[in-house]
Amino acid sequence: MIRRAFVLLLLLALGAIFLDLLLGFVPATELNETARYYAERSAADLGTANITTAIIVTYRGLDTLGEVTVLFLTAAIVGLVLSWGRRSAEGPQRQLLPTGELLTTGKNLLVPLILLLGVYVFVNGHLTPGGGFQGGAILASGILLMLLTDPMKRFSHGMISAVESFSGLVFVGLGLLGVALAGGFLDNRLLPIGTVGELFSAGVIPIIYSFIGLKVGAEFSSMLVNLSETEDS
Amino acid sequence: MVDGISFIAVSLGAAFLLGMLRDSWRFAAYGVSLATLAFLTWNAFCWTKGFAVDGLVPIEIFTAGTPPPFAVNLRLGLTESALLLLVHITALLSAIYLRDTLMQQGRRAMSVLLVLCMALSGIILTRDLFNLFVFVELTVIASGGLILLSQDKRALGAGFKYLIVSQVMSILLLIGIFFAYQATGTINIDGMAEQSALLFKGGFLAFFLMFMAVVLELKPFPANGWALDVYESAHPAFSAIISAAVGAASLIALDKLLLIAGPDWLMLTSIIGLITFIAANLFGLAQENDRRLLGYSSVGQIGLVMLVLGQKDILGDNYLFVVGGILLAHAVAKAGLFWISGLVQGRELKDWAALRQRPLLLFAFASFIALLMGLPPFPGFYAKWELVHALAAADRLWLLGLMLFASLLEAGYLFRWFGYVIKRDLPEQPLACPWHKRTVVMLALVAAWALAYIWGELSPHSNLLHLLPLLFALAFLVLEPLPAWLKNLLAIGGMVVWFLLSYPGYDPLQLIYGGIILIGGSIIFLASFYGSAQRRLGFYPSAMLMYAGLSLLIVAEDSFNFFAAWELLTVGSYFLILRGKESEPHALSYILFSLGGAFLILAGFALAGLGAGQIPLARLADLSGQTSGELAGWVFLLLAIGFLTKTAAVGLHIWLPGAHAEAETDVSPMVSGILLKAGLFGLTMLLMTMGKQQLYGVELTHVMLWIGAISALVGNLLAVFQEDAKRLLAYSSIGQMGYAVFGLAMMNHLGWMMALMFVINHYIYKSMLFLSVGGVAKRTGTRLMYQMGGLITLMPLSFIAVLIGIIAVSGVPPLSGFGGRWIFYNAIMSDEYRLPLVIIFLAGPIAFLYLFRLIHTIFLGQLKDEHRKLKEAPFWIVLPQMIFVAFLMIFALVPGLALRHVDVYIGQFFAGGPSLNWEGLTITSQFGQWAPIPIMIIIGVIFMTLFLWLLFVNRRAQKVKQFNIVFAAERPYRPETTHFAWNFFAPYRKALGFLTQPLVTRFWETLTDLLHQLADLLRRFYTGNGQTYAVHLLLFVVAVYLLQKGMM
Amino acid sequence: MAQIAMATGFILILIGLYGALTNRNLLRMIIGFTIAHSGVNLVLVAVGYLSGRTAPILDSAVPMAEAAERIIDPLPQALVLTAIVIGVGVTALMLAYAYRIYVTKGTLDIGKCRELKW
Amino acid sequence: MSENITLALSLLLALTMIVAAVMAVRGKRSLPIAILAAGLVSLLTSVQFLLLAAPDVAMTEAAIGSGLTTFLFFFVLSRVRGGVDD
Amino acid sequence: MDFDWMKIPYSLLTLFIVVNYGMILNAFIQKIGARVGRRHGIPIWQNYADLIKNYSIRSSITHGVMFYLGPVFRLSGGVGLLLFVPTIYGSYMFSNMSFAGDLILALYFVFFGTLGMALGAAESGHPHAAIGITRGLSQVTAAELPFALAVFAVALQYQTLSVTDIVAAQQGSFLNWTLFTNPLAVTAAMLSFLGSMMRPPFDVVLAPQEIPIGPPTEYHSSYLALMQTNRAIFPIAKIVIYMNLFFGGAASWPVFFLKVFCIYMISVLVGVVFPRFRVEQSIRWFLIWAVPVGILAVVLV
Repeated sequence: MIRRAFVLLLLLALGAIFLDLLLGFVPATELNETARYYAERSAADLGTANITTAIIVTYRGLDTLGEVTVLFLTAAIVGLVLSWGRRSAEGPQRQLLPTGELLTTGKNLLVPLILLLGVYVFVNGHLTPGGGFQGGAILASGILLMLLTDPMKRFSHGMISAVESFSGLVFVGLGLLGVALAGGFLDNRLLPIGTVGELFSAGVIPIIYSFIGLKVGAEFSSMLVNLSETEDS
Repeated sequence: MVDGISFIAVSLGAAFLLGMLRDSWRFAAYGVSLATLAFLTWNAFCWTKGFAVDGLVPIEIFTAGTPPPFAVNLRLGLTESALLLLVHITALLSAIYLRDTLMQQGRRAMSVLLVLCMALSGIILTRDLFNLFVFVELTVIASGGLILLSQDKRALGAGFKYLIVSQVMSILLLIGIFFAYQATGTINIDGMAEQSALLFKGGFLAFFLMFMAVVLELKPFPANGWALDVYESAHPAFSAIISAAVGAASLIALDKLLLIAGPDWLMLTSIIGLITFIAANLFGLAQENDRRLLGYSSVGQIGLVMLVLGQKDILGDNYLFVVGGILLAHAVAKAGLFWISGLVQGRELKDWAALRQRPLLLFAFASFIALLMGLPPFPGFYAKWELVHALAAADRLWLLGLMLFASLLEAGYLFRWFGYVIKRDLPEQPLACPWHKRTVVMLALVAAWALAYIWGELSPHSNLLHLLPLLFALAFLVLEPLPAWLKNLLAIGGMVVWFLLSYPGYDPLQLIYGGIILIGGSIIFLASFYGSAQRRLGFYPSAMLMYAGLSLLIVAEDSFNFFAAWELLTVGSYFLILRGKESEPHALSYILFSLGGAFLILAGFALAGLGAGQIPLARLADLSGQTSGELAGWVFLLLAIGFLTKTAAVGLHIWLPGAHAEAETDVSPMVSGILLKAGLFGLTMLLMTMGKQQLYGVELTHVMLWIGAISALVGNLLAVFQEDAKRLLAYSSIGQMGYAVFGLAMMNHLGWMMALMFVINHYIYKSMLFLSVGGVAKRTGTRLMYQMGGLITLMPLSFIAVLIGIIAVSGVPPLSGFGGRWIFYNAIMSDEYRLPLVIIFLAGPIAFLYLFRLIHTIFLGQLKDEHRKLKEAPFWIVLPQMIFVAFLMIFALVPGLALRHVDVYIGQFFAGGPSLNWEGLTITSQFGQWAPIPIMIIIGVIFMTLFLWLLFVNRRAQKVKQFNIVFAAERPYRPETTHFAWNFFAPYRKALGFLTQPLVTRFWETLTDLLHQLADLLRRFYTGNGQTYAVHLLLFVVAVYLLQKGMM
Repeated sequence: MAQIAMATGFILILIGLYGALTNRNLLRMIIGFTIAHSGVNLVLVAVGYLSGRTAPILDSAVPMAEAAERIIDPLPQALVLTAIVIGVGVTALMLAYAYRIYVTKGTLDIGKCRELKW
Repeated sequence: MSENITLALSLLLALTMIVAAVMAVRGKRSLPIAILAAGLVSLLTSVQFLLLAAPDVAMTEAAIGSGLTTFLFFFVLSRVRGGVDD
Repeated sequence: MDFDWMKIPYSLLTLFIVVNYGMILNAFIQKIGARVGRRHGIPIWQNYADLIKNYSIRSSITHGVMFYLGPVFRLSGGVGLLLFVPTIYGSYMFSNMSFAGDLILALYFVFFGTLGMALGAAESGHPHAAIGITRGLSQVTAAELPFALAVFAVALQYQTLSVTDIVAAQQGSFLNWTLFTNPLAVTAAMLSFLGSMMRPPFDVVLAPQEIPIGPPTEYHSSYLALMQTNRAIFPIAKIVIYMNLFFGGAASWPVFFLKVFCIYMISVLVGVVFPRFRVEQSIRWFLIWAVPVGILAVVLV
């Protein structure tokens, strides 16, 4: 109890710091220099309609590379951790309830749709809200649905892993091509930037974002699959 | 040399590539990982070389073809490339080290390792705040993954604790970054630095949060419990990476933030670093688990670097040199130690004794400890030198003092550990020593020495590794496989040759010290021929290191070389002392006192530097003229205490008895007869340059007089009550040094002559006595005097040496000790301080007591039954004694031989004062005269006449056993009962024993006990609960917030 | 508007941290952190918000030429996106840890992971 | 949407979120409910993002933050049934 | 350096005079002691008889080299001490070997005999000898201190360490004696003198009244004879130093005899009156009474 009170007290102090921040916060009324640059130049320079995407994939592509790597890493570690669980079996196997007819049918109908949606989201990342991450997550939720309906289903780890790694390699490779052929690492102007608003525009951004989508999807799937398989140990 | 982006792209690409491989192709995966790391290491090396040697200018790497601040940019300069090299080389070696684990865990583990490298490279290279955040998070996650590699199940808990706190950190960091962005309109580090006024107008808190997050990444006290748990439980190869590479990367992150912060935040950084440094080292004292200890040490070292980062404003051009020196030394040493810890099976410090099975590993261990401690010739030494000088010049003395104090704490546990390794029993489990792991450790060792060389080259002072004596000493490491007699011969030859080469350059004073050190040292080495059938591993490098330090000390002309030599001789003698059978605790207290003294000397030089990196020693003389106030007095005080530690002045003496007594037979004379002179030389140098100094109106030489006098008394008095022969001699040294200090402190010509007389005399007779007592102890197997007795007939030569020795020590004419006393009286005649003399007078006759005891209880009285078959001490131990006897005789007859020139030399410093006249056979002063040769002749004639007369009247005397006595009219039946030897001076103890109460010992013991208990108590604060750690972290944030609010 | 979101965000952070620091169950601690993360993200987005402007996507409503006057700051959004993904990564890692701890120790009580201390 | 409605909505969201968050962290409720409450907080956050004109973030938070994370929780929860000792 | 060989016979002459004087004086003093105790006491020539007896005794044994050397050391110490100090002021004949050194030489040479004796006695293997030595040495360290202080005070006073110069400075009138110019130093020195004369109350070292005890326990025959010779010389030699330093020295033999006798008598008188101290008592006594006086003497010079 003392501990709770103490934590509470500390958090109140932290809250005071936050309050300080909050009260000192003056919302900007104009875009600052950086934001203005993005607003004015990204479409022209990179050919993206979704400025956020331009920032994510190109201007701050290195962040995104890191971000993808975080997922890659997490997936690898989760795989690593859970693979031991598989090796050292413990406890009796639990009997699984059979899944209902409705769910199975629903799944059969829904999964392709979901996957399609995911692909759509990341292919159009440079035009509309959403992109590789969101699309990837949607892809993964398709896989999730499959897992839920058929827990005994085996996914090919090699396959997921290959997709994941291949996408990653493409990402890095395109980035390096940027060094060689364009203005620097992850410069999107390897390809013509085309017309703003078209699907095939914005240089390599759609390509990169698609691979990001694939990669993210594969990574989440890998995590989910790994987690689900531990059960059958 | 490949583009800088490769550090990120290549390792990442390789990590992704590993994912494409089949899980079973482990060799291929391992090969890819190693190749990647090797390639990047090579690349980093090329860049480093390019920047350092070829003078490349730092390059900017733009991504996305857009200039900053709109896109992320990277910068690669010397610092970055050096750190990249560090990161990759650590990772590469750890990967080699982890071969089996990685092969077992498969490609995923390898890719985690590669990603960690990439993340660290990112932290190092990036110039963008948010990018920094991303890489920091990557590091956290990758570390979290690698912690799992440990076989230790406890690592799970540790890793989770790590994740908890990094969550809190990332929350702080994110909020900070965004508000900072909002305040400045940029997220680029350099951009924000330009806008820092804007930032601090409204965004103080924003910066504060970022700052805290990065600082927390550096494991500051008290928010570092998790780090210790991680260090303790993670795989050692991984701990090596965290300690070396992650630590370095986090430091550069902090450095980048400080670029934004401006000067106001520097001091705060230093304070946090300082507190961490102190606390970690304090807690280390109570630690018995090796990896946790290494953890404490890591935390402490990083704290030290943080402290240095905060001193950026005063370090100027030396900033990188200092930070780099400390950081790289820490990284290499810590990585090396962690790697070694993977070879050692047991987890307690004393299990490391297993290292003794592998001398090379032992050497590596010693090097790493020295590297951590910043002993010469390692980079930390140069770096600390500059740092301390800068701190002193900027008048940040409290920082300086606390830092040195904490370093001493660190020395406490590191050297205790080293003592365990050398002295404790071999553990049952042998070393697990596959070749690839050993190679990794050896590479770290090579790196350590390479760094030593590089830093020496970079140093504005001289490179210690160019010094011939030091190299000669180090050469003995290579010569270790040779038989001992050959090494001994080489050592003697080297010292004699060095003396012959250098003595033309010596002034008379140096000649005396140089003669004692080099020629005297070689004579003592004669004793080392005994038992030279074994190889005596470690003996020659240590001894030669000490001699190298000594011989460099006397020729040092500037403060830097002087101090370096001082440290060398300290370290060398420590290793020597540690060789004794029971010497572990004593060697520890020796090194602690010595280092404490050395730190004071360092501080003194730094204060005297007045901003200069080093000063010629002669410049000390101008100090009182140049500065106002008490500065000169303080410099004097610090240096004097430092030197007095070495001469074991009372209060600082408790290390000496054990250290000298427990040392090996031929080592005792070295450390007593020769090493103590280093302190006297220092004092001579100090007094010669600075002369009399006052502090708050107190005449410091006057204080020194008192110290000398009391040392003489206490040393002699304590010697009286010893039962252990070597301890007795050791205490006697304290007394003798007291005399010498007294003589120097008199600050007149004759006082100095007396001190020099003592220098020579003490060398001769103490070496001789230690050798003979050592020889006796070798034969009897004990050093307790009451267990001996009656050895005169069995060991006549040793007896003669002791007899001559004690006559000389006690100052009875006709031997040379009397000369010392005579000069002493002449000296005090012209001195105005009389009270301390009383004490010296009291001390004089007391010497008699212990000397008599020495000769009586060992050689006279009843022979013990079990000693009936003893032989004379070994030839090689007796031989130098006989040489010393001859020396004593010669010196007694013609003291002028050694002293005349130095008399003239000293005369320059005390112009107009009384001096001695050496004409003819009589030495005259203004007060009296002394004719050594006639005295000898007269006494000899009287003595011989009487002796012959007695022989004549007693010509029929019958030799009977000593046991044939009439013991109060009863026939004693066992020799033991008739040898009165134990508690010999009981009445004296009754009368004056109260003076020998171990007050000083008790003081130091209480102090160390208190420190230990404090450490033991306070470390309980690390409860092991991850949530508590997070609470500590918040507490820390709030506390620093309040502190900074208060400061600004 | 932005202030409300920001205040909410801060409160969520505090609530989340409270949960993380007082619950002994590992899963509940992780839940606490996810809530804190949501709070952080909210704060961050609120920082970049400009009242009365639209999302940084160019379309017929927001032509390129007027973009600078019409859209809100896109950078925080991009960054938050990254932050969210990273947050999930860390959460997943923590969950994996929790699972391992459960498997090895048979408990999810953080108070039981105290073999390492002092 | 007019300014006021947005504001009101935002306030309402805020309140709901805080309530949900408190529900999630108070130890009394069962774990699934706590997880769901956390997911709810995340979901409501994404709505808030929409109001703050950040559709990309909103999508991400909804899909990843509230969706996938919640599933991850449930996966793990189902594996550690025995360890849930509240 | 040219050595005046005549110094040798001159010195021997001094020695001869002093030995005889010492023998008689010792006997005389023993007699006084006896008379005070209402005993008859020894005849005045008793010491000669003892000496001759001991030198000629035949049943001598030895316990080893050091045993042999002990008495030699002892007597060398006494003789040397005597010879290193000028006996008669202003007389070249009786200035002995004092060219070899000054006051300090004499001061330290005192220990030569002590040390040798201690060594020899220790070699005898008798525990009582060793006990005697510990007592003697313990006591001497405390007893010597006031003397050293007094000597130092005197040396400071006259700014010289030469015995001759010190005596010279005291010539003229007896008021020039150190006794009157520096009474503190003399007091300290005389207190110390009591302790060094091996007479009561400081005679526990030898403890002559008991059965064999003390350093010479195992000595007999010619060894003992040597020591007896020393016992005649040594006190006188010591007193000569006191006399020279504090009592104006002696310009002629009669003055010498008189002064030595008087000084000796001081210790005798005290000894007759006081009972024996234990060693630790005597040490404390010196430290409490004699040393402060000596310190004062040094400080006030």
